[in-house]
Amino acid sequence: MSWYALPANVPWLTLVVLLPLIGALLVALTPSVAGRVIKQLGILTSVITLALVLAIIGGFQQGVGGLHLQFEETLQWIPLLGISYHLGIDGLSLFLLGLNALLFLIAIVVTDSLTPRLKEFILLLLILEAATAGILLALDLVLFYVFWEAMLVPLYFLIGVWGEGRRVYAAFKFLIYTVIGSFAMLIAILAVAGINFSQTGQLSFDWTVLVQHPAAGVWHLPAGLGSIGIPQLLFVGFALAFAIKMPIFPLHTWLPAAYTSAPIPVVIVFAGLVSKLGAYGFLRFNLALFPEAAHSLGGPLAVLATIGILYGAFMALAQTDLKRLVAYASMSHLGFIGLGIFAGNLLGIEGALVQMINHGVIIAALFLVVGMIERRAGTRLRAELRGLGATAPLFAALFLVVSLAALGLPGLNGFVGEFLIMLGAWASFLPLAVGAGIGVILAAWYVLSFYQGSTQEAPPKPATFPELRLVDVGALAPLLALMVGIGISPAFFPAAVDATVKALPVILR
Amino acid sequence: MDILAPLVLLVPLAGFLVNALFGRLLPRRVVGWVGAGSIGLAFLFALLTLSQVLGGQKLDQTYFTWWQSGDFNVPFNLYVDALSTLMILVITGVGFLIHVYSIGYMREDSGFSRFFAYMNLFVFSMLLLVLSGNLLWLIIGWAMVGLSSYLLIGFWFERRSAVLAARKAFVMNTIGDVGMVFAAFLIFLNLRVLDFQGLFSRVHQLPKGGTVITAICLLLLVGAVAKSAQLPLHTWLPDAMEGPTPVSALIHAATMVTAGVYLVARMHLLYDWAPTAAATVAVIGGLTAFFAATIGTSQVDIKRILAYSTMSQIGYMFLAVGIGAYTAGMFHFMTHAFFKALLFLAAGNVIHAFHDDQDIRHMGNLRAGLPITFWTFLIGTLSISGFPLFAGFFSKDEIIRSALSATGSEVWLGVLALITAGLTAYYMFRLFFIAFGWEWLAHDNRHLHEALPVQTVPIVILAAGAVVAGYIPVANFLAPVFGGAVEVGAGAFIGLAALSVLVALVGFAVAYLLHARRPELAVAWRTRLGPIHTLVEHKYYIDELYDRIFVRPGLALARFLNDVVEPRVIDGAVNAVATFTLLEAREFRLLQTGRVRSYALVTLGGAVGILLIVVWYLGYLPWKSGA
Amino acid sequence: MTINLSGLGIDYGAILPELIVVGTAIVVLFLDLVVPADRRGWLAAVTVVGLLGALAATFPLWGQNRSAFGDTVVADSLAAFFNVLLIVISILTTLISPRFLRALELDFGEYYVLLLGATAGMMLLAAATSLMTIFLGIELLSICLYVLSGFARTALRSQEAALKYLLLGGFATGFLLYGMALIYGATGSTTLRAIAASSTAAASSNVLLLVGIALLSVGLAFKVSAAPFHMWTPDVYEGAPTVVTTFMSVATKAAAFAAIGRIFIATFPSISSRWYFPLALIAIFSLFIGNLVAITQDNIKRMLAYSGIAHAGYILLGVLPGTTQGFTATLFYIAAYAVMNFGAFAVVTALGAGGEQTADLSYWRGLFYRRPFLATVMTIFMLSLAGIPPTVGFFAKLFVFQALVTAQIWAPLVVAVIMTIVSFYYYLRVIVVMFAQPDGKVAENRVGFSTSTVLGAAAVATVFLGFFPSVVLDWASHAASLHF
Amino acid sequence: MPVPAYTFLVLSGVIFTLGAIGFMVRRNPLVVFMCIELMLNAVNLSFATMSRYLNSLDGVVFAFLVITVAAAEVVVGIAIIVQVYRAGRQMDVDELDLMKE
Amino acid sequence: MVIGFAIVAAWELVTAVGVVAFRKPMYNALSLVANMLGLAVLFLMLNAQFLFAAQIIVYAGAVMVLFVFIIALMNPEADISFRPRGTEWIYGVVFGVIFAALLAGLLFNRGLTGRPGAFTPEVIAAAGNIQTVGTALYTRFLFPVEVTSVLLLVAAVGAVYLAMRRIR
Repeated sequence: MSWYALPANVPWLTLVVLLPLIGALLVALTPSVAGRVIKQLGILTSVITLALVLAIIGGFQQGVGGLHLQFEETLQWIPLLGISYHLGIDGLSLFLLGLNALLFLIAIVVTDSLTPRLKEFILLLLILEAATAGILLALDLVLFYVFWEAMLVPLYFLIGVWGEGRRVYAAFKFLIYTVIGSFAMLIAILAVAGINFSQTGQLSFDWTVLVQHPAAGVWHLPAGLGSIGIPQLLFVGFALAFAIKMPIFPLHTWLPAAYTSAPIPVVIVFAGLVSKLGAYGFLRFNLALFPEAAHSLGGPLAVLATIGILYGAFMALAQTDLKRLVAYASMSHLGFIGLGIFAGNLLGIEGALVQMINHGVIIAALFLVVGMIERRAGTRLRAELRGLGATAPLFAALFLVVSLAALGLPGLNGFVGEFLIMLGAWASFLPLAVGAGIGVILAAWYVLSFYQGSTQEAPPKPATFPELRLVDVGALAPLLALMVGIGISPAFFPAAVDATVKALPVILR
Repeated sequence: MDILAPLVLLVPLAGFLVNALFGRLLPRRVVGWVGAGSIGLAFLFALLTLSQVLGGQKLDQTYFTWWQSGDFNVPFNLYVDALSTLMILVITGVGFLIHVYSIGYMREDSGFSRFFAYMNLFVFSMLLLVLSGNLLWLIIGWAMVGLSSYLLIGFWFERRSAVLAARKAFVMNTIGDVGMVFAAFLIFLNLRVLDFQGLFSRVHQLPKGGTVITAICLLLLVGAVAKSAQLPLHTWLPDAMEGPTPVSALIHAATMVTAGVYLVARMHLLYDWAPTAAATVAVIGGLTAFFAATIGTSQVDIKRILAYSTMSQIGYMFLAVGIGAYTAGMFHFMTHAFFKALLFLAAGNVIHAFHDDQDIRHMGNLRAGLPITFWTFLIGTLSISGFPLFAGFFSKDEIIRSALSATGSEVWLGVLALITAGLTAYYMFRLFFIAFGWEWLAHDNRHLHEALPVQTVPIVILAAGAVVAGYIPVANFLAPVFGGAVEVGAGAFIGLAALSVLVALVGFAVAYLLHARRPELAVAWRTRLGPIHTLVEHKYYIDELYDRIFVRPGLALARFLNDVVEPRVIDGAVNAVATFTLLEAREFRLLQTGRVRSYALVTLGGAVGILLIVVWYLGYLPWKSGA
Repeated sequence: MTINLSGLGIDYGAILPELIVVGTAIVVLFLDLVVPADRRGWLAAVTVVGLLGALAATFPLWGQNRSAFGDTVVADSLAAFFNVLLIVISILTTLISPRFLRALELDFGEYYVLLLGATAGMMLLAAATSLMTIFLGIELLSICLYVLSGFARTALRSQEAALKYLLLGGFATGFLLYGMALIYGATGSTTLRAIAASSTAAASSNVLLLVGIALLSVGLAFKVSAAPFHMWTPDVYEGAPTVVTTFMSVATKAAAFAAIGRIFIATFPSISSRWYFPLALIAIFSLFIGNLVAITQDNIKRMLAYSGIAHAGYILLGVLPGTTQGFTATLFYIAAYAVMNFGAFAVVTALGAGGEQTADLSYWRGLFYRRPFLATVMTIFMLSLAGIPPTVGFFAKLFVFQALVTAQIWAPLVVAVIMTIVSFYYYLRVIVVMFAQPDGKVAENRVGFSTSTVLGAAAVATVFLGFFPSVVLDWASHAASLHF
Repeated sequence: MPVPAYTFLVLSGVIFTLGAIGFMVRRNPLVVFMCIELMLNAVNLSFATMSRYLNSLDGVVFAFLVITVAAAEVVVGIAIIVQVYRAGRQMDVDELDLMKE
Repeated sequence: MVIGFAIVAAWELVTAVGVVAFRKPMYNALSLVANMLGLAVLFLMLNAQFLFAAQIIVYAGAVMVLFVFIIALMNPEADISFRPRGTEWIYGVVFGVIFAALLAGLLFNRGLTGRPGAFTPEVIAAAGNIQTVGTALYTRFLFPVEVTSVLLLVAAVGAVYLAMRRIR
């Protein structure tokens, strides 16, 4: 299914990565006094990028080629080591790319023009967009790693410089966590290529090549400590990186700190997109490159994911700071995504895929709402917030829709993913599905106490909570549209994704 | 008809959209008539549907695909048969009347348009629920009625009690939703279908009474129980009375709460296939009926009394569908819709008249003040108490009869139902005598205002329904769905009728004695019953129980995780590593004394070390070299 | 008696670059007598011109294999690679020197003479193929650096650094020579070619040879400041005039590693099983000490000194496999390290004209708001040193790690990875400090044109090579193919 | 009967170590420097021995180079020491700890 | 021969200890001179007359004289700082002994494995020692010798720079 075919001789995907960088360059050349111009430049860039990505999504064709990769671009990069510049897009990355473009647009739109050093801020955001897009498009493991690490730097600065509270601590904690995972992955990447080299005599870091010969072998520990399957070992290497990024319990403690201290535009991207990249990595690399390892280790990871669902939910119940609350809610939802991935069957994986988009949309909206509350009410503490809906019914209404999507109300998008994921989980690990079900109930609990606690009951003082501005509505509108649209008719999603997921060499349970 | 069914759905949706988006801009009059009119229109379409169904048509039409991957194929399809037709008729019909009533009832309220938006949303969701042709969309409708109920319970969101009641209702319904979702999983994983046609055709592939089908039915039951406020998930319904009275009439009496009954009836093929589960339904129903009735006898809030009576009546319906008397269950659903809506609306008038005071002990002199309300309420009371020739009489009798005539263990349920009938008569007349006052014989010069015609007219219509609904041949109408109704001999009919009437009269008599004739006796009995009375009065302390078992431990666990586990255990481990590294670093740093001689010493030490390695290579050391 | 000069391999073409550098040194020495004190900038200019000449003379040597003067030196790709590297470093150093020296009132002609002398020594070391020339190369560069470290004659720290460097250097030279003597005794020759010929697999149990190699590696490890022979490094780096530190921190390491490559990989491949373990230990030690202690430093020069120790460890890792691939990684790493570390120290130099306290981290607080350019480039260098893409530092580590993985050398790899994570702490700390809100305004001297050009060039190179590492990698792989 | 080579080598080794020990025991920079010279002398002894017993000239030449270089180093070294002394510091290497840790 | 070696070796050890152990720097210097002279004798035994000459002229002659002058110039009085401070010196001695033991143990009774060259004493005697070495210096080892010259130059420059009192 595709509505039209894009001309083949244009490097579309490179453009996707390049456009934000060009925008960043322009921003860099603009004098920092011209704050308005800078912000408009940023918006313009991300709008063009979004348009381009939408064009690509429209031109994406179902079921082409062995792995269903499209718009592929391959160039020699470091021939000596078989490292190449290889971009491509398929069902796994297609809609995440769209989410990427959308969220960055929103993030820049909601950026306050009075932000100190706006220029650097926008600059870093655009660079970050390029990096994340690269992560989604890279098909060469080293190239992927480069983007993966390149993403760190802007995030680090955006939190460490523009953050609030213990921002340096938060940024640094996040960085160290991520780096630990990254290096585990780096070693695994090198080892994968090395093993492939010894097996096929071809030194290549190309995903499309490696995916065809899954690594095999056993590593005998010294002194008769038994032996470990090498695929399992490599799997863990990759898993560590992605599990930290997602994050999967118990590797999550960087998350509340980072989300809480990151400024709203950043946290929108951070929670909405970056966490999804971890899940994406699991699908793209762990499941595709090490099928049987994924099969043997999927269970424990699924358990961790479920623990994460419940843990996040309970933590969310206990929070007093809205931002922290949403942070843990996000963790709980990501548990669902993880559960779907490790359920290791078609529905689970597709559910996880659609849930990535949903979670991106929902969590971004939630943080937007938190931002609005904070800007208007001047506080984020639940104890001090009540009755905002009295003077801002529109805000309350939009907030309500967001909350309902967040608690997975059937008919909105959150339900689609959770239904499929739990169905997949039920087929693979029944008890975990039940645990997830409990998570859903808890979600209803904490989301409602979040929503009602802030918007309802009689306002403490004569209510002064101003109604939404146009820009706020504009920022929320696309997200709400997606919530309803995906909720009512998500059929387009499997139509685009099905073939890719089926093509992955995953051992289905 | 494949156009008609969607129309029935879309009109209320349109009404909702109009009122939700532009309600604040439109004049109240328009808002009201858009809200009520859309439902009326839907009712007309429903009537057209009825005509076609009577013509023997059925519908199972797919409109678009919801999800399609592998053999997981979920369409959006509508399914219309006699059952759903009956449902949509009641929903739109009663719903229309209640909407009209609301125009008058809510006229003062600031959230007028919001109210009608919510109401239309509810009607749309309810119609979606009953028209959906597959389980997934049924679940969607199921959750959306829950949502609209939540919205309407919390309609006056500046009241803390309303907010809490709404949250409670939503969370408990979510439990039910999860149960249904799990049921859907089991169905799909075992039968690979979710749409009703396929489901009903494949059900028999499963072993009869096997674990799977039983599990499916029980999980469905969880949903039904939660939605219909049956034991043990009933505690939300009384609190739900925080909502405006029309809401209580429409959602928490006439329609939504009976969705559980509809579900079981809709899935009757499955329940027939899982006797154990069916029995469970019956037991829950019977118990709830009795249990709620007992509570009803001790309450003083008019709406709460009605709420418990609703629970109890729905208990009857569950009992019916549980023992396989689906027709009887749906019949009672219909009659109940009429007289319970009637009772609530009338109660609404009373409450208004007493300026939102709901305590029946403060009421009185209603015959003079609110004659229409008075008489209609009396009709409703008679109907629900099952006095002969009133609607409730027929439907309730049919249930009791089928319960008693049922072979096997359900008989005691029949007896229980009979007793409950007496209790019903008692608490309803207790309400009537206390609230509407026996002293209408004496003189009470409180000055009360009868409600506007826009409110009274619907009540009168409903009263008519409460009388005549009993004569509608629902059994024959539903025959194509459930098979022919069981023919019972006249003798049995008369006998049972007499018995139940007798029971009802006893109830009436007791009520008359205690609350009309000699109230002091009531006081005496209350003291005599002491503990039992307090137990019943406090609804058997179930709310407190749940609070102790679930809510508080949950929050405690959350706080424990947040205050201890996260900072001390998980994060603590991480920080420990960091601290350790720093300490090590400091140690090494001290090596750098700044004195040349120590530097040379270290260098020489290194040299010695390397020489030792050489010695090791050459095998001069006790342990052998690797190389 | 007649002396037959043929067959002595007298080939001045092979050592032309070295000759030009030395010649320039002499020219500068005499110019210093005539150039007036306020025109010493000219000396820098002459130095640069001479170095450029040497650079030009280097290119013909690329791809050749001319061993000259009785196998004591060779002109091959490796030598050319290092010549280019060293000469470029030297040029850059010369460019950032005048302003710094003038600020500290140190602009004497001898500075350039000694700088050129050191450069010549390093180039010689990189081209040396005989124990004698290796020894002489090391001594030549060392003596120059001794004096340069103490070039600030009135600064106590500078003098102290010089003395420490001198004494410890002599101490290490003793070990180096002793090792050479034993190797000579074991093989009967001083040219690497002959040594390689006589050190076959059988030599792996030759005591004299092994002891010789052991002591030799002590001397070399001292020069590359690898633990536990690193003790001099922090003090000398801190005490020496920053511009000198800049030069020696990168150049000395590079040259010494050239010698290490020639000795271990080219000369003793047959007994690699013998030298692998000690070198691995040294590498691991360096990684540990360097990275850990760097965490605790508040003086940027000391911090960079320890980081230099750590990087010596990384570079040494590339030598461990003993393969061409490994040595390629080493060469790439050396080049990368040269660029980024030079840049980092150059920033310190640019600030350092302000005096001692400028090296203290507290002085760097909020630098971004006072000196955005310096802060930005410093950020790039720090990120590169930490090994975050897209910078050259990342690929340097990547290539080394890959060499280790291919050779299945796990233990050092694991240590390297863990310590790299540790290293993020202190590199990013600098960045954080620079971006923190400034406390109070600090008077600044402007950065000169040449300095900022050099810094800009280094930064650009750091990032450019982060995108296109192949440029250097291909040269490195060509230069790394050593054999006798 | 000729003296075997290793006796010379051992002798040089011992002298070398004595020099090293001196380096670590003495605090007067001049004496420390002398100890270095002692070490170099020991090395020279080995070179000469090798060259004699291997019948090759490399050793002698190497030793000659060492002597020359040592001389150069002494010149620079003494200059530096004098400089330090001039700067007003004691003749004690332990006092030179402005920079540490 | 052996006796001669033994005597000289003993002399060497004693003087070496003297270098380390005498309190007065002057004595250290003198014992170093003595040590160097002894070394020269050993060179003679090893048939390296050229080295013998160089050793006496360069070392014992030039270098040590320099040392003596400087000592005399700077602190004639006793080296107050003989008592080693701290505990390093103990470890130093210990490590030194271990090092020496290892070296001695490893070298003891080892033959030189290197391939003997052509310059047997007879050959050298035929051409004359100095001539042979000289020829070698300026033919085979031409390049190292040239480098040495550069080194000396640079050293001179450095030393002059450090030593001269020049104020800008």
